[in-house]
Amino acid sequence: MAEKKTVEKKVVFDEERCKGCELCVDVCPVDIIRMAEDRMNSHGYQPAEVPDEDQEKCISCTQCYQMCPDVCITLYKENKKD
Amino acid sequence: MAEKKTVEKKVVFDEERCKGCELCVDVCPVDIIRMAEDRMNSHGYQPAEVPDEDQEKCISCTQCYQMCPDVCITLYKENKKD
Amino acid sequence: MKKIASYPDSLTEKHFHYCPGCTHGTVHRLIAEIMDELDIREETIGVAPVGCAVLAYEYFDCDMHEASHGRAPAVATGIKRVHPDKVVFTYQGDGDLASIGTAEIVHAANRGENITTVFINNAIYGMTGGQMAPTTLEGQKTTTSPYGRNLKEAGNPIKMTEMLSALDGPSYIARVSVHTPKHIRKAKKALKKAFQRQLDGRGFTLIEVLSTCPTNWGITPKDALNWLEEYMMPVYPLGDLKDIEEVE
Amino acid sequence: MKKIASYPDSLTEKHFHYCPGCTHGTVHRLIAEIMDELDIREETIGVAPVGCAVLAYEYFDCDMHEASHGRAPAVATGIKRVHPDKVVFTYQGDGDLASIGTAEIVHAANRGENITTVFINNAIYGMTGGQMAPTTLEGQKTTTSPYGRNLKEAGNPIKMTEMLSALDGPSYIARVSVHTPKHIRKAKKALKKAFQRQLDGRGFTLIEVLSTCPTNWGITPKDALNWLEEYMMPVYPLGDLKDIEEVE
Amino acid sequence: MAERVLMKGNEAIGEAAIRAGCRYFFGYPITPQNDIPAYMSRELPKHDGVFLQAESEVAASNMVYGAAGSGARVLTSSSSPGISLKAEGLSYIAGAELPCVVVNIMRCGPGLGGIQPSQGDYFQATKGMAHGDFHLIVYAPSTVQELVDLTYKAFDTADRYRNPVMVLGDGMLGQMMEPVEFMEPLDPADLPKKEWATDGAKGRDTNVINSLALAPEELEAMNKKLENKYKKVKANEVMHEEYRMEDAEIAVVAYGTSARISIKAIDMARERGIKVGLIRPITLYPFPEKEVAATCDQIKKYLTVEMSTGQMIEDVRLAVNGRRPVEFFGRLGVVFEAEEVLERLIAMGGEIQ
Amino acid sequence: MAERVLMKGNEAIGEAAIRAGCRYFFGYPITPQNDIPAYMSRELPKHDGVFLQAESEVAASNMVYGAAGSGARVLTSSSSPGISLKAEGLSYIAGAELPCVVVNIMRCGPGLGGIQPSQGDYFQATKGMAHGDFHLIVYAPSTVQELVDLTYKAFDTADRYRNPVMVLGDGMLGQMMEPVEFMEPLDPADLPKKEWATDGAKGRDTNVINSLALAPEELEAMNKKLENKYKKVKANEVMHEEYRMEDAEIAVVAYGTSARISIKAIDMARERGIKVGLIRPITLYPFPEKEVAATCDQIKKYLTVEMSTGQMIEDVRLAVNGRRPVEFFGRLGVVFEAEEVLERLIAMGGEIQ
Amino acid sequence: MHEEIIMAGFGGQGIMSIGQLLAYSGMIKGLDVSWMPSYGPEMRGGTANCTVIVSDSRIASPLTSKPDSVIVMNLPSQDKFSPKVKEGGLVVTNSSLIDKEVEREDLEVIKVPANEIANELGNTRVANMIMLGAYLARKEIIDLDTVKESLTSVLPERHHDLIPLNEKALDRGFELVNEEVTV
Amino acid sequence: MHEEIIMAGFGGQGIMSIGQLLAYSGMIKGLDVSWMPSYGPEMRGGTANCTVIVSDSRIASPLTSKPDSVIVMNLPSQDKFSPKVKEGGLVVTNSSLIDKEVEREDLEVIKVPANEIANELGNTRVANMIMLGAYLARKEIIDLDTVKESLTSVLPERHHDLIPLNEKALDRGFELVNEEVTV
Ligand SMILES: Cc1ncc(C[n+]2csc(CCOP(=O)(O)OP(=O)(O)O)c2C)c(N)n1
Ligand SMILES: Cc1ncc(C[n+]2csc(CCOP(=O)(O)OP(=O)(O)O)c2C)c(N)n1
Ligand code: SF4
Ligand code: SF4
Ligand code: SF4
Ligand code: SF4
Ligand code: SF4
Ligand code: SF4
Ligand SMILES: [Mg+2]
Ligand SMILES: [Mg+2]
Repeated sequence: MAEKKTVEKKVVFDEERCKGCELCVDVCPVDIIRMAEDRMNSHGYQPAEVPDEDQEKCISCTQCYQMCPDVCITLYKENKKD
Repeated sequence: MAEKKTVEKKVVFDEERCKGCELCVDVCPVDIIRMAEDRMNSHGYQPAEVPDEDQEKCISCTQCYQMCPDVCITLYKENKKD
Repeated sequence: MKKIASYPDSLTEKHFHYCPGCTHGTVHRLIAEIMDELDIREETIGVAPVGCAVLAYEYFDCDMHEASHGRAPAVATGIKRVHPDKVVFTYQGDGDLASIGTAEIVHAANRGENITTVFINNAIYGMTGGQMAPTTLEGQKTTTSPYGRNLKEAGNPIKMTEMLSALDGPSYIARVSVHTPKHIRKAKKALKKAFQRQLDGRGFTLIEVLSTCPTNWGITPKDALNWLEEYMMPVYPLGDLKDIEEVE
Repeated sequence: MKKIASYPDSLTEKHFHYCPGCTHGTVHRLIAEIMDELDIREETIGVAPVGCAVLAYEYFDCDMHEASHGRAPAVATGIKRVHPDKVVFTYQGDGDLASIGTAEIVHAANRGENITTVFINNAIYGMTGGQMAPTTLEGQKTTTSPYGRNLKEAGNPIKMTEMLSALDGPSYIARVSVHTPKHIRKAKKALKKAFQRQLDGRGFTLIEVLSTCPTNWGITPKDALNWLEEYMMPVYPLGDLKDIEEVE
Repeated sequence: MAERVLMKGNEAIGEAAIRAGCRYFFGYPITPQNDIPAYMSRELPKHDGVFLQAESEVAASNMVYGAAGSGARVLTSSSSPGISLKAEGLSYIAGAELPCVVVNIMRCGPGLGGIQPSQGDYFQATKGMAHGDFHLIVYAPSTVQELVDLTYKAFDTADRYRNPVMVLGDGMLGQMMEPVEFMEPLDPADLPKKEWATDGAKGRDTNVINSLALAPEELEAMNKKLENKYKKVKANEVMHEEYRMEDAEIAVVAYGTSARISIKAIDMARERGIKVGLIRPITLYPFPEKEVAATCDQIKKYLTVEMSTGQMIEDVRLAVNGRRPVEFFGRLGVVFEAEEVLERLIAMGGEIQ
Repeated sequence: MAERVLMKGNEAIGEAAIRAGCRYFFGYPITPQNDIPAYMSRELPKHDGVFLQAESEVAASNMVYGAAGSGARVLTSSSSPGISLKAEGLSYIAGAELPCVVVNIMRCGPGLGGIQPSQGDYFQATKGMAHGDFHLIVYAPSTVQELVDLTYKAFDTADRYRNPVMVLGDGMLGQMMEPVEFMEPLDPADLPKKEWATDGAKGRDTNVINSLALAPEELEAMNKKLENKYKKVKANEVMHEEYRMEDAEIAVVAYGTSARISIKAIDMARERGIKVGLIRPITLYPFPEKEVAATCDQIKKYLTVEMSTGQMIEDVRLAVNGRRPVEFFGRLGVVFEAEEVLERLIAMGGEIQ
Repeated sequence: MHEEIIMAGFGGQGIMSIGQLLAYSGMIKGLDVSWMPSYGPEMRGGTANCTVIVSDSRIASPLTSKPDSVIVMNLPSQDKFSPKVKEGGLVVTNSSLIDKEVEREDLEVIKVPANEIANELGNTRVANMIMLGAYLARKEIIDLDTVKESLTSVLPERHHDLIPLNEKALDRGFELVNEEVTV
Repeated sequence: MHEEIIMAGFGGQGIMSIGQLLAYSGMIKGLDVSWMPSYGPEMRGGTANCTVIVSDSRIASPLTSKPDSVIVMNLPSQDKFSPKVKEGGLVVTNSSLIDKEVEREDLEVIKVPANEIANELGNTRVANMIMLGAYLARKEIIDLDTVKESLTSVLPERHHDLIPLNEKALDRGFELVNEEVTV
């Protein structure tokens, strides 16, 4: 699958899967996850998101991924760093 | 019930109940129980017995009573002794 | 002459249908004596299993309720909930209790159902002609383990009583044997304690009795007692497995 | 950019039907990741329960066999005996495993059936709308314990996992939780060990997972995680309950 | 008369049972009857009764067996798969001649199936519930009021015949709300004592609850006794209702939910001039055989309507005994609409002309 | 042809199953079929097969469910109360459309009843086994040879229709010895692979074994599929046998053990000049409805003979559909003697004249 | 009088309650009534609907394939049920959440901005009562007072403090239609 | 030829075995045969019996209410089955254990002191074969050699060392009757 994203996002949500349970929000150590207030998915849930401006702040701890019961989150990391 | 017996028996078998399993025989410490060889009950079993001459030897240990799975044995003890 | 041991009142006059030397009879007598001694014959409802003791209702001179195979604890629960002030006991074989009736005994025990279960472990299905029971020993030949019980296929002899002891509901659980007069006396003590616990409203009690089945073991009654001692007792050690002395 | 965490291959694309915040989904992911990592997706047959996870067969991308309520261990036994070289797991709720399916899990465990059971303990019947489970806590209100679970009537929350650990058949039994990322990682480790044990032919393994049911507990997903930690964990302490390291 | 209350079918069953003096409920959750255990768990404690959630349906039916054997009025309820698990226990209860009431709020099978309303358990309820020659007495209510009345009656019938009685509803009846009136509650203390019950042999001969008969003659005697009982039940307990049958040429035969929908269809057909009426069996066992047979001179064609692939139709055909054609309309998994039945009636009406 | 061996009915079933390629047996002991598990536990290991004594009949039927779902030819056997416990599992197996063979060596119920031979589970086997609209295909052998032939055939039928097949015998058939010939054994490796089985999704799409359909339309579709299957079964699988029917005026309808005894009675009646023959259904489901109906022009009266209070008679009456009287003779708990049937035939013969 | 109504919306929008309220009110008016929920596997989230029938004669089937009226509180419900309404029947639709038009010419459509009004009243959860009020204004099968009286019997006790608010909501819905009609 | 025999005695007297032996022998002679045990609750002790039918045509019922012959090895069996024998039929009775006369005039009775002879042969357990031998001598439905040949197939392997003894027992029973008849 093509891994290319328009903005170099580190935290990508499958918004259609998201049920807005907010469990990812609480668990992020750098507090960058929030619930989208401006949209709903087709099931009527407001999805979680990391705003573009905060993507950089992600420390790749994977806590959100671990916590998400609906497996909505894909995480990326810069290649160079390691 | 009338407790009177013709011979003062200490060990009385309900021969019709007896199934000839011989468990009482083995357990008697004074070895007075034997299988009757001369008769069968109506179920075809040779019952256990204590011959009249051995009745006296019974030490009232109740082992045979405890052991008999078919509850065939009634035990008596002389009143005076205790 | 004074009568020092005789047929208990709480047994009917019916002759047991058990095979010669079968210890089902022994345990029947003990229970009847306990009913006599505690004077509870008229307060007691016994639940008969499906197993060799299926006709137990012909022998115990108290009210008796037959159960379907394995479900005696459920039947007893139904009775006890309607008559909490009566004494209710189940009498079950190892096929009945440890195989088909596993769920019912586990949950009656866990609920702390105030009943007493007498569990006759003879390591075989007596009534149906000698099939493997969950309690059958390793290597023991039965009609459905013709090459001897194979642990890989059939698992270990199940330790039902140990397992039930891991639950919170039971107040007294013990394993006893009836292969010698001494053990029989001990067995009676344990059984009586279990009934007394019930009278005291202390919840579930279970006594496992190691028993013989000379017929399906294919040996004499006497050899059966020895076999029990030699082979069963090491696998099923005797003693109190759980005993919650005081309440609250 | 390197992908460091993403949707596992062994899950289908179907969206879970679970309620928001329900940890059934978490455990699904862990199992799928383990199938990926052990490369056993094509060797695995999963057995779905009757319970909220009844549709598990829509999510796991391996062969799936639905069971009747509580009987997953029996169904899994049937499958495993036919395909001893395949990986077989059951996924069961607490009503399924600890209530109606008691006999089946006890005997699969005792036989040392070479399968892996994932036991989701959420202290309630989720699918049927929140009835009391055998694992429901003291005082917990459910639709069938409207005044709170009363231990006198319903018994103690059953310690199924402790009880099964008393048997000889199981090789590995552990209790884990999924209420924090750290616990989730530990849970995965335990689950993976269980699957690995099966691959090594080491017999029965069971992992109990303390789980949430925000819907029927009537609280938010986040509160549910706290409730699990605060109330469930003291009653159901985490850890390895049985771990037979080496064989023979 | 009592006031009318608006109540869910399932809850109404619970209330009716309590009013009939039932103080014991043993059951296991299953959709779509969960309101019954929920209601009982809430209400029974208020009446010093016992609600116990059993570990399974197998256990529940054996708890009922024990409670019934020791003299109580006792209820259990379930839905299709759960009823299948009660089968062995029910055979024991019938064999031991014990009274109890069993509710089946049917859902669609087989297997796990779905939770949609269905009438697919007719055969099971009326004929093959379990091994051996026994029958449940089966009531088939079609309104919430009838759920109440028949549940109440079921306890009495069960006691009189010492036989399990089934109240056979479906998910629709169980879930819907309708106004109902309740009867005065019975005090269980006023019920006649059951002399045969195992409640402790104080000052009397011992009682035994049992279905075992090892000697062939005893076994036959036990079965003869049951057979005679069922003859009496057949003679005395049949219940049915007729609707617009006076001048009908077509008779719909339907029970429960199907009957309700059929009534709507019949009214629509009547508007179109089709002379159609309804025979609604209220007891499914005993089936109103004579009552159906009695209409054969008048009726030209029968239509059996069921939410199944056709089960009661066999009893209808046995009653009609070849004298008239008996057709079938049914759907499964979905509840059919009156219009579908109407269509069929129009076709049949046409054929008759 | 193979040599004849003298064999108990129960053991012959076991041998026939093994020859049909069955390598898996899951069951629980119960009289009078215990020789089947005993035989399988002795013989299956010799064929690398698996004998497993389940913890209960409930577990056994679910083990069968799993083994069948994962592609095996699998057998379970029991007797009446044990069959009742398999009910839910069988509904799942039928709902998921899986093949398996179930033997019921009937004993007399209800409840614990007794271990005497009986035919009291006819309704259960053919109609109401469990919840939902499904059927077992039911074979009713009447000799040990037929036990062998039909058990063997059952595996094939089960596979072809993906439906559980029941072999319905009774304690007498199971316990008796007769000479039998066996067919050549099948090698399970030669059987066609079951593409739908859950045996690991290696290089293919995943398989799911399931009977759940939550959406009403799916549920109806699942049931329609089953209904169509049963129509095919009815069209193609009916088996029956006739004996001395050429000029018969009275027809006995009986299956299994009852049919054997009836043959003796018929021979005796023929000696007395009574023109009587036998219609013996070999499949009970599908019932030989057309075949019975076809005799209506010739036959003046039917006598259904069963070891029950009258169960198959309903199917006979449905087939005859009122054209002729259908009488009943039956006993329960005891096996009747040919003379008793003869007496009845003499009476019927008299009435016809 | 014989009125068949389907009410539908998201789970949580209080659809079941207004159905029961209407049925109860009918009952105390001496009418025959029935309330039939659709229950399905989607006990978790998804849409909910119920059928209410109010009639002055015995109700046969509690189901209807051609309702006289529908009350729809979200788009999927409007899409699903408005095609089923009897010719010339009524649709009461929640215009706060639905901006799509009903695609039938023959129906009477009442648009109720229920969520907005409810928010005005201070509690979104009474949107359902506003819808019911509007419906009752148009279909005078039961008087508003009876419906209000019924609130005590239908609402669970823990919500009885909200009765005044619910009454207000009923009024607002009722007035809305009457205004529309009179203005 | 159509012969219906009931064999009865105590459990353990080998009744089932001689029944099977006879049936097996019939089978290898090409006849139709059936063997039907009575099984009952008295699996433990008590009496055992079986019905054997040997016929040159298809056997309908494997049961009989009027046997042609009975072989009875103890008193309860003689009491139970001799009244059922067909008029003019045969009773082979074990005179070692039964000293009561058969109470019917119309029957042929062969008294066989089976236990005594068996003891002579050194093993009481072959009393059954002596009874069967006697029966075969009187009813020549199957030749003795065939029956002897069948022993290997019918006896369980662990008893094959006893085949010579069993053959001798069959002979002794057979001779006993032939002597009686000829002498
Ligand atoms: C449902 C059901 N399954 C099986 C049986 C057959 N059955 C009767 S007793 C029994 C087991 C007996 O063994 P156990 O419980 O150990 O008692 P024992 O005879 O050894 O005392 C079985 C399997 C039955 N009657 N009912
Ligand atoms: C025989 C039978 N009984 C009852 C049910 C109804 N039922 C479905 S799931 C379930 C229990 C669900 O609880 P649990 O196993 O704890 O799973 P959860 O939904 O909590 O994950 C019950 C009782 C059924 N389908 N079949
Ligand atoms: S990976 Fe860690 S830091 Fe990054 S968004 Fe997730 S929780 Fe926050
Ligand atoms: S945890 Fe998952 S489902 Fe929940 S809000 Fe976050 S992304 Fe959405
Ligand atoms: S009481 Fe003791 S001494 Fe007396 S007979 Fe019995 S065993 Fe022997
Ligand atoms: S123990 Fe009892 S049954 Fe056995 S031989 Fe002695 S008296 Fe008889
Ligand atoms: S078969 Fe075994 S358990 Fe049963 S009565 Fe005989 S010896 Fe006792
Ligand atoms: S009901 Fe409970 S267990 Fe089921 S999906 Fe919802 S939250 Fe999860
Ligand atoms: Mg046993
Ligand atoms: Mg749960």
